[in-house]
Amino acid sequence: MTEIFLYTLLITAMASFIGYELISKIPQTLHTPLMSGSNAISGITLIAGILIYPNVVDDILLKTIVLIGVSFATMNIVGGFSVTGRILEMFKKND
Amino acid sequence: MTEIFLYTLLITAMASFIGYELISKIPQTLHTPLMSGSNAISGITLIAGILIYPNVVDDILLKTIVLIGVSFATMNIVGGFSVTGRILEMFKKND
Amino acid sequence: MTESLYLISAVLFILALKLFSRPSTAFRANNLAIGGMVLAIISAFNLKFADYDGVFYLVILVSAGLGVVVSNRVQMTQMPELVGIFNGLGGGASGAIAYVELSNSTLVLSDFSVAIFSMTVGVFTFSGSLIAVAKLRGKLNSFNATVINILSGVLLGGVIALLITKIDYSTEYIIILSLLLGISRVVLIGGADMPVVIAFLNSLSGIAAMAAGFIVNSIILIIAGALVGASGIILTLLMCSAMNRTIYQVLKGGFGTTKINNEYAKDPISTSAEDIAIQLSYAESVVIVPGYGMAVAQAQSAVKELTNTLKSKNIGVKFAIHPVAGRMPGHMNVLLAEVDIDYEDMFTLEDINSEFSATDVVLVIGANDVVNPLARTDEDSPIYGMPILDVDMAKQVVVIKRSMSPGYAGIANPLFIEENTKMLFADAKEGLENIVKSFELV
Amino acid sequence: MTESLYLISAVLFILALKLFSRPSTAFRANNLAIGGMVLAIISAFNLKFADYDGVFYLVILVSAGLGVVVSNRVQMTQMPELVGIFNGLGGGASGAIAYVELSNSTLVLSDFSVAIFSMTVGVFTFSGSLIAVAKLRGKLNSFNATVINILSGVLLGGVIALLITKIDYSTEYIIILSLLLGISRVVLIGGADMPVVIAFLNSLSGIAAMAAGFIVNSIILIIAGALVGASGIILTLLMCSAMNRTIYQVLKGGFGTTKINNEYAKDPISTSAEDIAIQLSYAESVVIVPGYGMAVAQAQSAVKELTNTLKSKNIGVKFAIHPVAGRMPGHMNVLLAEVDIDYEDMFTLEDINSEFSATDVVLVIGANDVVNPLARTDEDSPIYGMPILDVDMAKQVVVIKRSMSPGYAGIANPLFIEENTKMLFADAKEGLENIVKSFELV
Ligand SMILES: NC(=O)c1ccc[n+]([C@@H]2O[C@H](COP(=O)([O-])OP(=O)(O)OC[C@H]3O[C@@H](n4cnc5c(N)ncnc54)[C@H](OP(=O)(O)O)[C@@H]3O)[C@@H](O)[C@H]2O)c1
Ligand SMILES: NC(=O)c1ccc[n+]([C@@H]2O[C@H](COP(=O)([O-])OP(=O)(O)OC[C@H]3O[C@@H](n4cnc5c(N)ncnc54)[C@H](OP(=O)(O)O)[C@@H]3O)[C@@H](O)[C@H]2O)c1
Repeated sequence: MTEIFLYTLLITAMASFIGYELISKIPQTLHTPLMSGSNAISGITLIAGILIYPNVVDDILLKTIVLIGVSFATMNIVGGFSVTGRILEMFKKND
Repeated sequence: MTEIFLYTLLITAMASFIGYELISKIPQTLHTPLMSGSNAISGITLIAGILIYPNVVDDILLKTIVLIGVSFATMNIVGGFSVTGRILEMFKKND
Repeated sequence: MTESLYLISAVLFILALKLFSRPSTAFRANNLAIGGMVLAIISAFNLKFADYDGVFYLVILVSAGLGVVVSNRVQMTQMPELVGIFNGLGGGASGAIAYVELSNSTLVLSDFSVAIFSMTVGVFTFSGSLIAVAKLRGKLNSFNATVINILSGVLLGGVIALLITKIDYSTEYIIILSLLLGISRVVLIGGADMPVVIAFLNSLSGIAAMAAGFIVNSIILIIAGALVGASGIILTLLMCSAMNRTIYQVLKGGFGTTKINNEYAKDPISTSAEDIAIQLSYAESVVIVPGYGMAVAQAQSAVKELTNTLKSKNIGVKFAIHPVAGRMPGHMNVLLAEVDIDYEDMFTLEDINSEFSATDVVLVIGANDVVNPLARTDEDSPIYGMPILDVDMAKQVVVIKRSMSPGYAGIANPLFIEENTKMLFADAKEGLENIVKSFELV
Repeated sequence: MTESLYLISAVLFILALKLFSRPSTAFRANNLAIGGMVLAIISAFNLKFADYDGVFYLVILVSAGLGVVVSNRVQMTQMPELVGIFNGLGGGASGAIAYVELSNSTLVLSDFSVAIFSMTVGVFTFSGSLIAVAKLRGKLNSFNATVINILSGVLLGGVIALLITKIDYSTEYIIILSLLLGISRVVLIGGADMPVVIAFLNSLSGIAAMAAGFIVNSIILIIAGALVGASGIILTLLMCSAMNRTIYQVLKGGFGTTKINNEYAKDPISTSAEDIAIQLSYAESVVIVPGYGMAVAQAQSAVKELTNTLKSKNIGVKFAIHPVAGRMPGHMNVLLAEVDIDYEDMFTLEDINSEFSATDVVLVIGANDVVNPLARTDEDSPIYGMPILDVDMAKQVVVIKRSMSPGYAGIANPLFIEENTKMLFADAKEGLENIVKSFELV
């Protein structure tokens, strides 16, 4: 096990813990936007698509598949954040 | 900046954040043992002493200084945890 | 240098979750998360924008445009479906990326297994989510549970067998099997359990992204994936505990399919919109309990009108919101917020249950299971033990729904035939509008 | 392999902090932290136990023994001093290790600066803590503020100048200057602000450990250091806000030294132990407010006896604990827990303040500033704005202290001359014992 792998494990554990702690504190009122917002974050796979795309441009099949992934992830991110924003705007008005 | 250094920074930030979140939730009743307990943890410098001791055994001055550090840290750790345990025992009795 | 932007990105995601804890700061939280995402994307390009061809940018642009259009068109009552669809897309993306990584022959074995894992989970999430959406829309019925259970077992066995015997060319098989597995698993679960399924799949899509992060060696994918994974799991467990069922019971499926004797011992007292208006005008405190029926009838504006009318007459109005009222957690809150009802007037089960006995009139709008007293009294009831809103403790109860038919759990609700309960049989929206109209005449 | 044990160690430390949030699980939390520490130590040895000579193990053994002995002998009232001493040791350890690292010529510049930082902070913590302890014990008075402020400025300037001009052999100078700096800084601060100072120095000792972690490249040092750093900062800020002062105001020093006109407009009503016993026996609800005087008089057992007596007569007893009552946060809670008073009977300021108006008798035992109504009413008072326990709202107040002399803030307390207040001038322990005795006669 390399040091970097151990650090990665540690970061994973800490991130899960932080997620658990913070999300437990979010009130019921905000659970719908929480769901749509965290959903948007899961589109982060786009990053993986960006990272591997340059390696596959010569293989038309793989390229297409990466593009499908990129497209899905982008819709997920943009649509998710945008609808979350729409919802939260409603809650903001009340202030 | 190497990757490992960046990871270290990230871990530092996450640990500070976790510390802040968790400690904010500790009730006033337990602030005294919290102080003595976290104090004990700060004796963790003992680890640094253990790590560098083998490199300095030939230099009597440096060796002595490390030993002083090790001694201080050990007292801090053992004494701190032990008095914290004593205090918390009192709170446990109440259950 | 740009590559290290992901550090800031991670911090932004975490801060976003922290600020999400209050309605007043949640909008800012969303913007922070967007900032984190943008930074992560920039960090991934690492200034090598020229390595990408026009098609790539075109795909991103068109997909982003599609995302914006869909998210702006969708009605708030359709949020469960929308989240389900986006979730499927997220899973599908992880599946696709993992597939491509698998074709990279230089993978070491540990990365190889992580990629297989990511692909399986991603594809499973994809197909499962789409079925969940179809079910939410009421386009599918539950199949025979046993047959499909056996089928899923066989499929799962097949995946494992392929994994063990023939690693090299089995990726396509695994994809197909994962797809089938997602379909067959979710198809078994009753329509109204879909929110739990979607939250669970959301968690899985986070985990798939996390796994993808291990393969392409990107810490920000891992962190974001872990955060989403935690979020999904918490929401799943929360819904389960609000229904007093275990996650296993929900995902096993078959709930709501058993037939129960649902005959009522006597007839309910039915009432008219005019009578309700009179009854309400004599009340000092009113609690409104919205349920799935309010969403179906799109009655939230009518609720707002009634609230305004009551408040103008100095009648106190509060909203009691059960954690699983409607079809996703927080569903009712969003619908009410949409029509500008203050979130300070919305109360959770724990906060309001002790107040019902001091309430003059409780108005139940298209809610059913969440106010069913059998959950407290009948040990044989499928919902026994589920925490409910104790509206039957109030002085008077008025229920607006179209018929005596049961809610999702498929069981009769003795609240409807209690002495202090009156029923208004109507579509929620029409019924409320009629009540408001009657007020003008009172 | 053993080297990777620190992963588990980090998880244990974090879990320990999480479990520390409830009195019932805090004992287990301490054991988890001990486990984490042991694992970290094993992980550091990395099975190379033979690389260490007898002296090394002997030092560890003897120091550990000393730690056990001291911690078992110390009285609970001396906890502030003990924490101060241990804190100084922790800082000293970091300072020593950093010094040794600095003599390692292969250090790169960034590590070199981190080592300088760790050494400065560690040594500063060491000397500052020892002064803080001396002050807590009342062995030092505040010096002339201006002179020492100038001196510290010169010292700080010296450190910086040495750092810039002559890096190679300046470490010893830096140590001396850091020592002086710690002394001169802390000496300026009033005795009762020492808890804030100690919490602040605790945070610093964590930060020094963290810095040491960056030098020896040990992630567990960094994590543990960060946790301690956060803990110290939170406690510091908490004490400051409970006193309505900023951390800057506290650390600047000089508080409590200005002379204020402390004459009382009239004489207090003094009472006797017998009268208090009678008064208490007619009460239905009693709230006890402990303060620093209870610790000084070691009166906690007497408090317990009185509580038992009252409870045996079906009189309700609660404890109202101000966040900065006594000489460290949670000080009163520990003393009361020591004599088996249930922590469920201890209430915080926010929880109890609304109850005083419905309380028959409030018994103030050696507390002063934390019940001074001037904090609410007198804008010119040094404690104006500090949240206090509103005991003056209660029907009757009884105060036990030895004289009319002021508390730490050095200001008169008009509570003592209010109409519904009676004073028992006595040592807290004796006074309480007399009250209990009188009860037997009532
Ligand atoms: N929210 C979540 O996160 C979640 C998650 C998992 C499961 N669930 C389940 O979903 C259910 C939620 O409870 P609930 O009380 O909100 O809903 P419910 O028990 O499903 O009942 C909804 C009621 O609304 C009425 N309705 C439907 N359309 C209407 C219309 N146009 N106008 C007026 N009334 C209408 C229906 O009666 P009529 O047909 O007679 O009108 C029905 O009885 C629970 O069983 C819960 O376990 C929720
Ligand atoms: N706890 C913390 O964390 C913390 C931190 C920073 C600052 N402080 C400061 O410490 C003070 C704490 O307030 P406090 O009300 O607990 O204490 P206080 O205001 O300092 O008053 C203590 C009182 O106890 C009396 N006393 C002393 N020895 C006694 C004995 N043997 N028997 C009976 N009475 C005795 C003294 O009066 P006599 O001499 O007349 O008996 C004195 O007025 C506040 O000013 C606070 O700002 C506390």
